[in-house]
Amino acid sequence: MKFGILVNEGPYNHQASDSAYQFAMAALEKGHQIFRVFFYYDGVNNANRLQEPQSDDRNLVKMWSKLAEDHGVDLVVCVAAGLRRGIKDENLAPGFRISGLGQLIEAGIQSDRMVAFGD
Amino acid sequence: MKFGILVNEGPYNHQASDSAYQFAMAALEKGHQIFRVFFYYDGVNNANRLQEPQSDDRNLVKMWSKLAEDHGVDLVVCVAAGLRRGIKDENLAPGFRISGLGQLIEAGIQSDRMVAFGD
Amino acid sequence: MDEEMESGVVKKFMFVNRKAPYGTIYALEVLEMVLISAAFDQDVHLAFVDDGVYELKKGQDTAGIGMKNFSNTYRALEGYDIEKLYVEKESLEERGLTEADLVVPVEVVSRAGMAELMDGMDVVLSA
Amino acid sequence: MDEEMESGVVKKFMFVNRKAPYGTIYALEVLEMVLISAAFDQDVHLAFVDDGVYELKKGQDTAGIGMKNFSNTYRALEGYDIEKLYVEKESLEERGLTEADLVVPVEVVSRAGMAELMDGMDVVLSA
Amino acid sequence: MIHTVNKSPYERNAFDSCLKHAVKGSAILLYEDGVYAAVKGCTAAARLADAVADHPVFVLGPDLKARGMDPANVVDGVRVVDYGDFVDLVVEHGTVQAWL
Amino acid sequence: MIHTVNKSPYERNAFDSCLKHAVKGSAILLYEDGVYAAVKGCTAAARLADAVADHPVFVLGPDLKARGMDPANVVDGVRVVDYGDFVDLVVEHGTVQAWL
Repeated sequence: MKFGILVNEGPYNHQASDSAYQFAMAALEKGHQIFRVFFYYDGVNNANRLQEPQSDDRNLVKMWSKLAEDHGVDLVVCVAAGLRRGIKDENLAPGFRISGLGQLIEAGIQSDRMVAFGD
Repeated sequence: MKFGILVNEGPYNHQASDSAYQFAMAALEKGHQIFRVFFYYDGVNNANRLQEPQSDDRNLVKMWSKLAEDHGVDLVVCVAAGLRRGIKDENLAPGFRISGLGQLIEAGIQSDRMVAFGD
Repeated sequence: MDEEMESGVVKKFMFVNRKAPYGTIYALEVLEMVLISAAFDQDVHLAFVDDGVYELKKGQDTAGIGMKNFSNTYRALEGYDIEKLYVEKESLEERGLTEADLVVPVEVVSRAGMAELMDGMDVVLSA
Repeated sequence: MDEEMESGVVKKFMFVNRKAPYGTIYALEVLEMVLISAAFDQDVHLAFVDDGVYELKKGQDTAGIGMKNFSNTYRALEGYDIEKLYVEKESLEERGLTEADLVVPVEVVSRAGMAELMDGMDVVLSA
Repeated sequence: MIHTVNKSPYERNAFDSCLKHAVKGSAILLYEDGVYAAVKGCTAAARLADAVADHPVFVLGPDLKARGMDPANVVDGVRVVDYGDFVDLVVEHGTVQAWL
Repeated sequence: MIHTVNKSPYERNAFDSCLKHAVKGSAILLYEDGVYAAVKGCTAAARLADAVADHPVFVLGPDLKARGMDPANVVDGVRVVDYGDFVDLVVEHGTVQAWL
């Protein structure tokens, strides 16, 4: 089955990004496809490559980047929400791309299921 | 009177930064002193100089920078919270400085009043 | 065959608004989602429940808080052929509001009716 | 004259915990604040009310969610001479918890007692 | 002491928790989404009306107006203030407890 | 349809709003801070117990354990699941409505 995932909050401050990541991994392990992960609202902050958590903590930005690398998952950051919050090409982590909000609607149309994680 | 201000949330997603700014301006207009504005939790995102809101919207990062420039207000971003969220010298807006959480406790001690804005 | 069918899949989308405006950005950014969805010829529904009904309150004036007033945008939705706006009766009543307080014509539905509507959707996006 | 007086002003600080752990970061980052405050020789109080009482629940095991378990840090507070931990009785009861469920010794106070404590503070920081 | 509440009384428990913990005589200021509790006719207003007997209660006018709420239509005894008054209230009432 | 609730039933209105809007037979999954509602003996558990009669109700085990809550001590009829089951539930129950 094809899943679309929406992430509404940034890393660390809320568990949303963690839960979305765990869900995505579980879906892939079950042989499902992730059509796209879309980052909206403060969720765009998941793509900030400058983040550097404490060494004994998880590194959510790197976890998402690795998910894209290992499984070819399409990680899309909303351009308008990103501009508003200062997420641009110059601080974008590997594996993420910046595009329009239409990519979220498209994910809703093309995926069999849309699952949203937020505050 | 000396005020300390704590900002717990990033710009745009929550009104906290707007309210803190309006409060700070009103305090200055009344002749009070702002000992320090401390940015903690997602509040560190107020210092991201890459943010670029729509042209008809307010620009909160610039508003804070201007507050620092015009009134010499000390804007401090928590180093640990900032690292976790990718706010560092390389993307720090003018007028902000990065320092330790002790600066918040010091503001609590030195200020006559501490006022917190958050979610 | 109508235009929507020609362009492919048509799903029932519902954007659920449960948050008050200005205190957080969700109401505004959901509205941006809704506007974009108009380009995809989907069957778009907007639901206003809980504090989401406050988004439609008439007479918003944001000059004093330095933020952009986006409440007029709800009136522009009709121009995008987005006309299915549902407001929950119980949510209005709890907040002392009536249909006459709202900036746009809407369909006021009971909580039970809203629940049935939600249950019939293909994609539900909320904030 | 004791050490605290020598170092200057001593204020009554209260860190009010009202949020559950892990769902949001507030509990963890408040704790980081509290640890730093120990270096300033202030009169530090921690209050646990509403969902904040969940922060102290015994037996937390975060292996399954990939997050760091910080609940043991509350036990380290004593080593920093932070010993004034107040937990609201009514908040525990509503959540089906008792003092025996908590990772550290605390003083359980009534809601009215908590209100009085709060009212006597110089600086209140909450999340 | 002055307590501030910035959240809707319907969405969060901050408003009710504040009312339960504010000792008699301490001030309460509603702002941001907290202002909805001050509007006459909503179900939360009854709880605020009870609080007016024991507390000076204030609501931030700019936040009311932003949300389309008429400052003339607030619960009896609640005073509508601006940001400058917010500053004065903090000066006057001492320690601020923000119910975030 | 499957409804998801990730907020504490004490802090937010999401849990109660979900219960009011979930039609009979639709599934409910509690995760993140939403899991507290599933723990026996808390005041929210009574409302969940009523819901069990009309809905398949699930709670995410990893979130319970993280919070020190015993998966064996959940409201009768509530099933404890893991992330893989969460995926299966979404496959099985169709549209997801997240009560954020």
